[in-house]
Amino acid sequence: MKKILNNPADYVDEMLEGMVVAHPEIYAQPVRRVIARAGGATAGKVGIVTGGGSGHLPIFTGYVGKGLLDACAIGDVFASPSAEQMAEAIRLADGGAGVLRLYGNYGGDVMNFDMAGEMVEMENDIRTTTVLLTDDVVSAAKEEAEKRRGVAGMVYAFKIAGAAAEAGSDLDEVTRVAQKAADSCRSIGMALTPCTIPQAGKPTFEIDEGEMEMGMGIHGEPGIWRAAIKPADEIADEMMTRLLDDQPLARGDKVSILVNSLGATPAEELYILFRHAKKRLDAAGVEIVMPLVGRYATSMEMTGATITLIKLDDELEGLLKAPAHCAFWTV
Amino acid sequence: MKKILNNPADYVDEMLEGMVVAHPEIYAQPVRRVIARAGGATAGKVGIVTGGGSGHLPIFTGYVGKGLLDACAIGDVFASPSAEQMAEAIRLADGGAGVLRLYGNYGGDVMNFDMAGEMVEMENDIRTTTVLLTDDVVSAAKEEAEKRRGVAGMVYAFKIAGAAAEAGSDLDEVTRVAQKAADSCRSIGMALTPCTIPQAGKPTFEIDEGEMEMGMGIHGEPGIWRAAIKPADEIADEMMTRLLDDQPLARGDKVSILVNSLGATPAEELYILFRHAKKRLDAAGVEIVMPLVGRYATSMEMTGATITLIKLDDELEGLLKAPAHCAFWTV
Amino acid sequence: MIDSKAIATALGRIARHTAGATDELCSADGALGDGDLGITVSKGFAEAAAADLPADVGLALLEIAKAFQRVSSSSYGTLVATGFMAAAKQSKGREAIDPADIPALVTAARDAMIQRGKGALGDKTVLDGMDAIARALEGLEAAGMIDAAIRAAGATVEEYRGKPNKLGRARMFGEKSIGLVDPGQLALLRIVEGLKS
Amino acid sequence: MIDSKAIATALGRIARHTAGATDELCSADGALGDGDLGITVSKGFAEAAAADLPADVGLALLEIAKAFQRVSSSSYGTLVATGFMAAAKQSKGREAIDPADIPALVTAARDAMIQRGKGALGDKTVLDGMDAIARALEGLEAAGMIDAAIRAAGATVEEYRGKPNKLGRARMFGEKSIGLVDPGQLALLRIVEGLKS
Ligand SMILES: Nc1ncnc2c1ncn2[C@@H]1O[C@H](COP(=O)(O)OP(=O)(O)O)[C@@H](O)[C@H]1O
Ligand SMILES: Nc1ncnc2c1ncn2[C@@H]1O[C@H](COP(=O)(O)OP(=O)(O)O)[C@@H](O)[C@H]1O
Ligand SMILES: [Mg+2]
Ligand SMILES: [Mg+2]
Ligand SMILES: [Mg+2]
Ligand SMILES: [Mg+2]
Repeated sequence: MKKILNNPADYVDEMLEGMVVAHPEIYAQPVRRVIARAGGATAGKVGIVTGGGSGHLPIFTGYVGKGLLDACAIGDVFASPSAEQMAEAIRLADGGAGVLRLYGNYGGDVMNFDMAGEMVEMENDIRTTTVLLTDDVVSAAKEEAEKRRGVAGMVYAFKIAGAAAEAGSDLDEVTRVAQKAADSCRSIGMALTPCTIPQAGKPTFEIDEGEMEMGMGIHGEPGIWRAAIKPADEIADEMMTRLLDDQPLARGDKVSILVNSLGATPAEELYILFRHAKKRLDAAGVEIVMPLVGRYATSMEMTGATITLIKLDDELEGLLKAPAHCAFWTV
Repeated sequence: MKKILNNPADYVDEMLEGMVVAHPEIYAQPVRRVIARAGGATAGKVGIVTGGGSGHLPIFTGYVGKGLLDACAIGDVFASPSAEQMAEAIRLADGGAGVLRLYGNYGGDVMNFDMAGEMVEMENDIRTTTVLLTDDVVSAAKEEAEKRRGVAGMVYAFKIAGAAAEAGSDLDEVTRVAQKAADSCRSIGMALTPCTIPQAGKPTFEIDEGEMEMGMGIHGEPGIWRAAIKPADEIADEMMTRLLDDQPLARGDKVSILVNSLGATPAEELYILFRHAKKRLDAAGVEIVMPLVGRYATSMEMTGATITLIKLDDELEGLLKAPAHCAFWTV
Repeated sequence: MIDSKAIATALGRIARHTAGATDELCSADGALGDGDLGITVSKGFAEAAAADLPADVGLALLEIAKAFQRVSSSSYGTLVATGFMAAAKQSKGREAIDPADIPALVTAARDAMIQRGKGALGDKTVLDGMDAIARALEGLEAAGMIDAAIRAAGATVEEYRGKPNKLGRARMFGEKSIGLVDPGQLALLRIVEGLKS
Repeated sequence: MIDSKAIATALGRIARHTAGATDELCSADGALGDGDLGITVSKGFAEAAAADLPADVGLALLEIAKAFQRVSSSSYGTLVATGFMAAAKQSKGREAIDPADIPALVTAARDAMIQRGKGALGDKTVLDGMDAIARALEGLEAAGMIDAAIRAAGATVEEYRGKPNKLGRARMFGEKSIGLVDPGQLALLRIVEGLKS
């Protein structure tokens, strides 16, 4: 296990402690495993909460910040936080205008967030809504798109919903644009090496030295095919083709594209992928707005990359470009 | 080789192409392997150039941007650019107020940059100065500190010199603060896994599954010891002790600290290191200003981390906090 | 009549029995998911067995639900908690319950779990086991209930082995899940076996 | 007299000979540095040998320096370019040079290389080989020069094998460099051997 840690059982808590003391002007941890804005909830503003397993920084906790999220419940590595922690996150995000639960479609997270919603509705009289990210195109067929997993598309949804909330929109309006952002996102991943969950101590999957897996999920969920590593342009081509098949784009359409590293894959290689992805969009007459290239949604030290496309109209574009700030991203 | 690339010989050029088309408002590549500001040199402003091998993004090219660098010559992975490319970078950075050459102390880079300086002085009548980063404390004893390698301390020097130049200081003044920043930086690294230079196709060094190497350089230069991986707090302790031995700090002193990933080590683990490093500084009564935790100077997919401390006075602190913007960092 | 003490005794038995099944359940879940199910189940029942149960059976069942929530937030933990919570609602205010009420409690738990997980019977999950147990207990004498439940849970495991998983993490394995036991159904079998152990 | 054509012929020989030494030099550099020296030297001389040399010996030597710069910016490439550049300055404006001038040209190259690399004699680098050759050629007849240079370069390699590297990447290896040949000194030996091949 090539990791820098103390007791594996303390991995998440020590990581959160370090994050909060490094950026006390952005993050606070009022309750164990719940990260909120340093200044508390903003009165009158719609709150946005997310949650999920640790090991994906900047996702999830990293995106708490101005123009982004208000609070986040965080579980063990790759494991859901508890319903009670989620309920705490909702309470901490509540500025009196209701709270949007915005997170990825994973069974455990959904059950716990539903339970948390019931808890705060009963106990605290907080109105909540839900938008689920289901952007991973290989995780279910188009006909069952609602069963898809949420991956890096979350970044766009956080940004866009966060901007709407910051601008003073009410809960229904924030929920509407969050859903619109979620509906406009499509993602696909590929992996070259696994990562190691500290408490498990062994890699999440095995893969040969010369092999890659197309379509693999961010926790090592099985993909579409596994074979010898292909050249970057072929990889980018297959990923773009699958994304564009799922959400066809027309000449003149506008998108933002996120070329994201799962952790170990360096920025150099993301730019090599981006270069070819852009050629595909250029050839299709599609305009790129505010491309993102970097580590926005990771799986610790996993090697691999994801590509996300979000189709933008003027409303989404404006919200995407609005100012935002957290320790990992400043717009 | 778990890398996403096409022909290994095209790695650097395709990476640069991708970077420039992703961020055309920041970067331009007027000459092959020379990255300059999209808008060209700023008339009347002192230019700052750097250069070195590829494979360290955001170092070097990534830091071209407002409040940072003006141009950068970039070589093959881990190899110096040519003197001619460096001379081009100097020409592109020149706004008529002279150019500072600010880069890491590596033999090949120094020889080529000296040659480049002679070239532009003769051919273009551009006045240049040099400040070398020598922040890696394990790369030579304190008595031979001028022989040390430059590593992540470059980030601070780029930021501080860039702010001085942006503020309108003249070449001597920019050179003075750059030298002051360089003199105030101390860094140390540790590595867990190597990386692979695309054209070599094999890892830069070998290391056992359970082993780490303390003090290793960013190209795999040998360190101080190699042994079983220690707990994060012990690693942080040894790194901090060596840094503080080299540059003792007194109660009331101010520093910035950069906890940097060499690539694969995730943000989670950087925060675990940061958490303990901060305890050391707290115990010593040293105040932390603008801590940086992330991937600021990498070796592609190498696993490991570096810690840099820069001692700040009011002048350096002000320059460090001044606004700056590139694709990888916004202050 | 079953009171809070009897429930505590039963929890102790289940905790011991599922502790012994930890590795088996983890590897079953490892083949189709993230391999944590054995931990979820054994930790959950250990925590529940250690809890101080109030005399009110409804509140006792609520306490069990909370114990599960505290130590595990993986799907199964949340589902088990949901099931106990539903049974708690039905038995609140009583110091003991009649064995004849048990089929109704199992049915209530099953329905709450269906709602919580947005699953369907036939998806090859713990729900199918719950449903089989609920149907098997209908009209039985108290004495035969445990054996009937074990038979029903065991039969479900075998019946679904040859079918594909359609819900949860295992869904992604599609046809590859045919021939493999659903870890949640197997866990349910080990839990009801615990009652007899 | 040595004219630009003779230089081109010599370059061709060196290029062929150093091409054959690529692996040897890379592994010598691999033991003490980054393992690129064989590539630097063979690519550099191949490029120089392919260049169209002007008749002016000074400009021809400048062309060689530029060829090296073009294809390699590793330390050795830059040092070789620096050496040729210094020799170029001394011979500019001449269509041929006298063998008797060669020791002075080698000395000029050595001095420029010392300045460029901020090194010192005795640091166990190519500089020591250059110095030994310069001293060995002093006062020799043209006919004996190549053999003398080979002997001097070879003796330097052996003399320094038992000493530690004090400059460049190899410096970091400190005492561990004792017993290993300096790759730059070895490369110089292969280069002068090329003249005879
Ligand atoms: N949505 C659901 N509804 C009902 N049962 C489910 C659901 N999701 C998972 N299960 C059951 O839970 C078992 C896996 O539990 P667990 O390991 O806790 O899940 P995970 O680790 O994926 O959150 C499955 O074998 C299945 O029987
Ligand atoms: N500063 C220097 N001055 C003189 N010779 C040097 C210097 N640095 C390196 N060398 C010589 O160059 C050789 C290594 O060349 P090369 O492989 O091109 O270096 P690198 O790859 O480290 O840039 C060394 O063996 C040594 O003989
Ligand atoms: Mg599981
Ligand atoms: Mg789980
Ligand atoms: Mg070398
Ligand atoms: Mg080199």
